[in-house]
Amino acid sequence: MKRLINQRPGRVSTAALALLPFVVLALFYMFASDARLAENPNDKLLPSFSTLAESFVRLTTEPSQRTGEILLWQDTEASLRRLAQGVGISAAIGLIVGVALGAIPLIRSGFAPFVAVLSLIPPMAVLPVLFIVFGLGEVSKVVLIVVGITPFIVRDLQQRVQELPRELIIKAQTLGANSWQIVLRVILPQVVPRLIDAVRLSLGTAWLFLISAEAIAATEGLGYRIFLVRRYLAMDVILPYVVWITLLAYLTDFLLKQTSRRAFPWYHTGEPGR
Amino acid sequence: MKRLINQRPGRVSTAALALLPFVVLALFYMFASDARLAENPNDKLLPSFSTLAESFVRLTTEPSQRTGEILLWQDTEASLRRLAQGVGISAAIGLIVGVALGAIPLIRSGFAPFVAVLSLIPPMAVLPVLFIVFGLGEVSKVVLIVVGITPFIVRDLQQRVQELPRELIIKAQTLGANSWQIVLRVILPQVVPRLIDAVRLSLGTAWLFLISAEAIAATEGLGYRIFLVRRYLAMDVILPYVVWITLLAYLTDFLLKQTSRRAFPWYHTGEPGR
Amino acid sequence: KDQFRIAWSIYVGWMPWDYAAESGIVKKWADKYGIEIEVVQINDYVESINQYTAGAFDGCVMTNMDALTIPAAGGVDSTALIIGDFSNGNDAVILRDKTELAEIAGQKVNLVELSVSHYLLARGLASVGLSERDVTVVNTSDADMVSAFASGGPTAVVTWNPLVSEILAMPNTAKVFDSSQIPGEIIDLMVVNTETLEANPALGKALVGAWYETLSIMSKDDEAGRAARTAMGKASGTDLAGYDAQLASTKMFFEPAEAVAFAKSEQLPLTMEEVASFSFDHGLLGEGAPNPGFIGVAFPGERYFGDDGNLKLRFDSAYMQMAADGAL
Amino acid sequence: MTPRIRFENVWMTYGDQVVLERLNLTVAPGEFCTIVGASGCGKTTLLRLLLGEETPSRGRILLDGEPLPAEPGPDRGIVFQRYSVFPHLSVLGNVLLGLELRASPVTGRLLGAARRNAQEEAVAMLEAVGLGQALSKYPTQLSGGMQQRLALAQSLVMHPRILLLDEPFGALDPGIRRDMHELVLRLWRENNLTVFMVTHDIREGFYLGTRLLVFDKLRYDPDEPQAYGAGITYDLPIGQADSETLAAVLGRPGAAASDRPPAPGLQR
Amino acid sequence: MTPRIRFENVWMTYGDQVVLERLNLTVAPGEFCTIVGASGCGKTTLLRLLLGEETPSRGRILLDGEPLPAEPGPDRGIVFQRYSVFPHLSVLGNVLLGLELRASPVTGRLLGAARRNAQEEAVAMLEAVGLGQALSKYPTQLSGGMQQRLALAQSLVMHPRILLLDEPFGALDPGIRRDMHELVLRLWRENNLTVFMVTHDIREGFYLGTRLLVFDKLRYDPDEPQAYGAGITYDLPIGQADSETLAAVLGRPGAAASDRPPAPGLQR
Ligand SMILES: Nc1ncnc2c1ncn2[C@@H]1O[C@H](COP(=O)(O)OP(=O)(O)OP(=O)(O)O)[C@@H](O)[C@H]1O
Ligand SMILES: Nc1ncnc2c1ncn2[C@@H]1O[C@H](COP(=O)(O)OP(=O)(O)OP(=O)(O)O)[C@@H](O)[C@H]1O
Ligand SMILES: [Mg+2]
Ligand SMILES: [Mg+2]
Repeated sequence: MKRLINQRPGRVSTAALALLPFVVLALFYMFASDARLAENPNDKLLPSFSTLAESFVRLTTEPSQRTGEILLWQDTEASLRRLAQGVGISAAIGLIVGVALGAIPLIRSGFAPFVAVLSLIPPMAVLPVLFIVFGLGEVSKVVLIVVGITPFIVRDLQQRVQELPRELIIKAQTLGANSWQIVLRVILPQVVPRLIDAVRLSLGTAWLFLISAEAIAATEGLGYRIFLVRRYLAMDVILPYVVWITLLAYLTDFLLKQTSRRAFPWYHTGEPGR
Repeated sequence: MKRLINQRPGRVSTAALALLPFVVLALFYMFASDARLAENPNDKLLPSFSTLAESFVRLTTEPSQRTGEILLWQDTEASLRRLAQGVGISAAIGLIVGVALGAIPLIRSGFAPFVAVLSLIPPMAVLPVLFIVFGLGEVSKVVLIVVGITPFIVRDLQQRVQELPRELIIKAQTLGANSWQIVLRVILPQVVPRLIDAVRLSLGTAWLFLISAEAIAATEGLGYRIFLVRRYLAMDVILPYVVWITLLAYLTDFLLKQTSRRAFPWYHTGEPGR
Repeated sequence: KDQFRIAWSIYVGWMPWDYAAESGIVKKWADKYGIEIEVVQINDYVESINQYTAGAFDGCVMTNMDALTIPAAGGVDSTALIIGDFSNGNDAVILRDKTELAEIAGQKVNLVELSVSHYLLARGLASVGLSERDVTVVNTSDADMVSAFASGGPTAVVTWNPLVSEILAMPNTAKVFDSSQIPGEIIDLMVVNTETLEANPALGKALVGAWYETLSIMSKDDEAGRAARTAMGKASGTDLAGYDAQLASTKMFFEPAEAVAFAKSEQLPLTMEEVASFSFDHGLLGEGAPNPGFIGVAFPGERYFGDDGNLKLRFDSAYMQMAADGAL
Repeated sequence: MTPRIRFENVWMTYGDQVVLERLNLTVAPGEFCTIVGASGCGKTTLLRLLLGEETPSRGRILLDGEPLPAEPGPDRGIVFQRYSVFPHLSVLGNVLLGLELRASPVTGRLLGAARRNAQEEAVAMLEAVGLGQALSKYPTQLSGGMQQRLALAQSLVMHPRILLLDEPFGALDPGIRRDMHELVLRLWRENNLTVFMVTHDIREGFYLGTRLLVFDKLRYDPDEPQAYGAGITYDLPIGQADSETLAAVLGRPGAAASDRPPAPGLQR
Repeated sequence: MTPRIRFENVWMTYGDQVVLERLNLTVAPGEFCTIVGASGCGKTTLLRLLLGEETPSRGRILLDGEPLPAEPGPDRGIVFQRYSVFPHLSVLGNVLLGLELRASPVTGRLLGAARRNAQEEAVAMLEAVGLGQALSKYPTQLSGGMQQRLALAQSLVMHPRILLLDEPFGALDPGIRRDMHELVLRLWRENNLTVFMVTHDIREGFYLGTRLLVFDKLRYDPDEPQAYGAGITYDLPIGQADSETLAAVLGRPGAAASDRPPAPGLQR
C-alpha cells in the first residue's frame, strides 16, 4: 500500500467522490424534512422536495403583479444589473487608484495609509451614513457594493503593481518611456488580468452587500424577494433562490476565469491544468 | 526633473502627505456639520466634534442601566469575545480541513468541489436555517462568523498546502516519513503562518458578519449598539463606535502580524522592511 | 417647489400607498394640484424615517412614537398629516407554552427594541403590575423574528402582523396581550415636513385626496375592492386572505371624519404623554432632554403637550377635514 | 554481485509524449553515475523513476534484485537544486528530522536521552559537511552553498543506499561549487554510496563520476518532436574517456532543446 | 577623445554598509568591459549607478564628459538575468515598444505607415538576433536563450550608446550560452557599442571583453565586514592576460561571500 499522501483516485472514482457529499446532503435534507413534516404537516421550515419543485415552477412561470414579468427573471435581472454596475465601478476605481498608488511613490505616500484605514471600516456600521449621503435609490445599492469591495480591490492591485519586477520598470525607462507611458503600456496591461483575479475574489462579498442593500431599499431583486418572504418563513421560495444565487455566483466566476484565459493567454501559462 | 515614477518624498514629507487626507476629511466633516447645525441646531446627522467628544466621554465613563457596567467596554468585550470565538473556530476548521484537502488527494477529490460550492452560498440568505439549527443565543452569532469566513480560510489554506514545493514532500518521504508524519512535521508547521495571513485577510469579513449577527438578535455588542441607537439616529454614538471598531480592527491586524513575525521568523525573512 | 418624495414601508396600514402609487391615483391627485409626487418603497422602516429626518424625503409613514423620537427629537418640525389607522390587535405579546401575561416574568423577550413593540410590552407589563426589570429584552430584527421563534429558542416575543399570525400558527403559542387592549395608542401616520407643508399646501391636499380615494376603493367588498386588497396582499408577500386577516386587527379610518374625530379626541394628548414618558425613560428624546415634555406636541384646537416653545410634532386635522368636507 | 539498480527495457511516456525509451542500465553498488543531456530530455524523469515517484510506462526497475518500491523511501536520498531543506526547521532540526521520524512514528518527535543521542549523530553529520557552527540558524539565513550542504547532511544521516542529486550545484558560484565537489566525493567514499547525479556541466560530470551517462534522443522526427524519447547515447566509464570520445560527445548535435539543437556542451 | 564613461572617486554606501569605495575608472567608446567578483561585492550596484537608478554617495560619474543623468534613459540599454522582457507583449511587440514610445509620447502607440516602418525596423533587428520566426509568440513560450536574445534586440533597436548586461547568460545552458556569446560579439561590433557585462564565469569574461575588471574588497575588517567596500583589484586589458596574471586572479582569496571566502573562480 502506498502512503495515503501518494494515493490518487482514478477518473471515475474522482467523479463519484466529488458527488458523494452532495448526495449525502440531499439525503440528509430529505430525512430532516420528512421528520419535521410528519410532526407538523404545515411546517414551513424544511419543505419537501416536491413543494420546492412546485414553488420553483411557480417562480419561473408566474408573472409579477407589478410589472407582468416573470418574478425570478425580473429579480435576477435587477440584481445582476446592480451587481455588474457595482463591481464594474469598483473595478474601475480599483484599477485607477490601485495603479496610481502602486506606481507613483508620491501618491502612495499620500494616500496608502488613508486607504488602509478606510478599508478597515466595516461598511455595515456606516450603513446609515451611506444611505444619508447616497439616498435610497438605485444608486445606494450600487454604492453599497462599491463601498464594500473597492478598498480590497484597490489594496490588492496596489500590491500587484508593486510586485511587478522592478526590472521591467527600469527596462521601460531605458526604452525612453515617460511615467505616463510606463503606466499605460507597461503597468496597466499587466495588471488587468490581476484585476480580474481580484474581482473574482471579491464577488462573494459583493453578493453579500447586494443582498443587504436590497433588503433595505428595493422593490425587486433576489435579495429583496428573500427579505420579503422571510417574514413568512417561506422557505419554499428562499431555498430555490439560494440555490439560484449560488449557481449565478458560480457562473459569474467561471465566466470571468474563462475571459481572463482567453484575453490574457500570456498570464495563464504555467498554471496547473487541473 | 526626474520622472514622476522615480520621485520619492523624504521622511518628513511622507508623514505630512500621509496626514493630509485625514485632515482634509476632518475639515470637510466640520464644515458639513456646521452647515447643518446652523440650519437645525437639533440636527442629529452630523454632530459637532464637541458633541462627539462629550458623547465619547459619556460612553466610556457612564455605567449602563441594565448591568451597571460601562457601555463601551461591555459592548467591546461582548463583540471581541464573539469575534475571537468565531475566528478561532474558523481558523481551527480551516487548518484541519484545509490541510486535509491540500495534502490528501483522496479527500481533495471528495470534498474540494463541495467546499467550493459551499463557499459560494451567501450566508445572509440562509440565516433562517442557521437560526433553526443553532438557536438565537450566543452560538448563532459565533456560527454566523464561522459560516461566513471558514470557506475562504479552508480554500486559501488548501491552496497554500498545494503550493508547498513538491520537493519538500518527496524529501520528507526519503527521510522515511509516513503520511501522518508529513502532515504533522512538514505541512502543519509551514502552514500555520499562512493561516495567520488568511485570518488577517478574513477579519474584515468577520467584523461584517459579527455586526450583522448582532443586529439580528443581541443584548449587547458593538453592532447591537449601533443598530439600536440607529433607531433614533444617534450619530453621536454611531460615529465614535465606528471609529472605535476601526481602531480595534487595526489593532487586531497589527497584533496578528507581530505575533506571526515573532513566532515564525523563518517565514518573514525576505519581506520588505517598510 | 413642485416635486416631492414620500417614503413608505411594508405594513398592513401603509399598503394603500403602494396601490395608490401603482394604480395612478397619486399621479392623478398630484396632477390636479400641479405637482409631482414620487412614492418610494423602503424595506427598512427605520431607515426610511432616518432618511426623512435627514431631509431626503418630504413625507414618510411612521408610528406616533417614532414620529416623536426620531424626526421631532432630531429637531425636524413634522406634521402628522394623515392618521391612517391605529393598531387594534395587530401588535401582540406572544408566549410559548404559557397563557397568562403575568407568566412572562423572568423570561427573555425578543422584540425590536425601542419600537412600538417595546412600548406595547411596557404597557402590558404595567397592566399586570410588572415592570421592564422583571424581563430581559433581547433586540431582534423583525425580518428574522419568525425564523428566530421557529428555532425553538425564544419563549416570548412582542411583534406585529403579519409576524404575529405566522408565529401564532406554530404549535403551543398563545397571544397574551395585544394592542386592542390599549386601543388608539399605537397610531400609524403619514408625516410630512411642517415647513414644506406650510409652503406647499398642495402637497397636503394631493396626499390626503389620494389616500382617501384609495381607502374608499379598498374598503368596499366589490370586485375593485377585492382586486385592490389582493394587490396589496401580494405586494406584502401574502394573498387576499392573509391581508384581510391583518386588516381585521387594524382599525383603519376609512372615513376622513373618523380620523378627524380621533385627532380631536381627548385621548390623543394623553396617549402622546404616555408615549413621551416611555421614550424619555429609554433615552429616546436625546441626552439633552430634561423631561418628557421637552419636545412639544400640538393637537387640533390649540391644545399642546409639553414645551410649547419647542413644538416639533403637530397633529393637524385640517387637510383630513377638507377631505371629510369634500373640499379637495 | 546483484546490481544495485537495474533498468530493464524501461519506457516512460506522459500522454502522447515519449520521454524515455528502451532504457537498459545496470549499476553496481558504489558507482558514481553522472548524467548529462539537453534540457528537457528526461534526466529528472529518470531520477523520479528511481525515487519511485513515477512508475515506468513499460519495463521494470530492480533495486538489489527486487522490484523498486513504488514510492520514495529512506533507502534513496535526494538533493534537489532548490527546495531541498525545510525552511521552518533550524539547521539542526533539518538533520534531526529524519532520525525523529524513524524513531517515533506517531509524534515524529524525540525526547530525553533518545533525543540527545540523535542530536549527537546529527551534529556529527553537520560537522562533517562543515556546518557545525550554524546549528541554530534557519535555512533562509544560509547561503546557497550552505543550504546544499545541509540538504546533503539531511539525506546522509539516514544512511541511504542510493543518493540522487538533481543539479545540486547548478545555482552555486564556481568557487563554492568546487568545495562542494570535494565534499561530495568524500561523502561518497566514506558512506559507500551509489550516486546518480544530474548536471548541466559536462566537466563536472567527468570530474566527479566513475561513469558518465549522456542522454539524447535516439531518433528524431521533425514533424512530431514528441514521438520519440531519449535514451543513453553514451555510457562512458571514466578514465576511458580520451579526447576523441570527448570531442564526439561534445560535437554531437542533440535534438531536444526548444531553442535550437544544443549539444550538452562544455562551458567554454 | 572624451571618454564614454568616467568614474571620479565614486563611493556607494547603503546606510552603514560601504558597497563600493574609491572607484576611479575611465572607459573609452567601443570598449567591452567584463566585470567579475564575488557574490554581493557590488557588481550590480555598479550597473545601477551607470543606469542612473542610484546616485553615488560621493564622487561623480561622467557620460561623454557630462554628468550622468540621474535616471535611466534610452542612451543606456540593459539586459538583466531575468525579467528583461515584457510578458504581456509578443516578441514583435516587445521590440516595437521602444520605437512606439519614442514616437508617440501620449498614447505610446503607432498607427498606419509609421507603424509599418517601425515594424520593419523591429523585424530586421529580430532577424539579426535569430528570432525572425517567432514574431507573434509570447515570452513565456520562448526558451531562456530566446528570451535573452529578445531582450538584446529590444535594447539594441533603440541604438543605445552603452549596453549594460547583468549576468545575461547566467541561467542558460552551456550550449545556448556559446551561441549567445557569438551574437553579443557581433552586435557589439556592428552597433559600435560600449558594453559593461557582469558575469560569474571568469572565462566568459576573458573571452568576450576587451577589458576585464575584477572587483573585490580592498581592505577587510573581520569584526566589521560591512565597514569597507569593494573596488577594482585588477583591470586587465585582454591580450595582456598571461597565464601568470590569470593564476593570480584565480588564486586570490576574496573576502565578501557569506559561505567562505570564495575567489571569483573558474568553473572547473
Ligand atoms: N508530470 C509531467 N507531465 C507531463 N509531462 C512531463 C511531466 N514531467 C515531465 N514532463 C515532460 O518530460 C520531459 C522531460 O522532463 P525532465 O524534467 O525529466 O527533463 P530534464 O532533462 O530534467 O530537463 P532539465 O535539464 O531542464 O531539468 C519534458 O519535456 C517535460 O515537459
Ligand atoms: N537597495 C539596497 N539597500 C541596501 N543594501 C543593498 C541594496 N542593494 C544592494 N545592497 C547591498 O549591496 C551589496 C552589493 O549588492 P550587489 O547586488 O551589487 O552585488 P552583486 O555583486 O551584484 O552580487 P551578485 O553576484 O549576487 O549579483 C550587497 O551586500 C547588498 O546586500
Ligand atoms: Mg531536470
Ligand atoms: Mg548582481
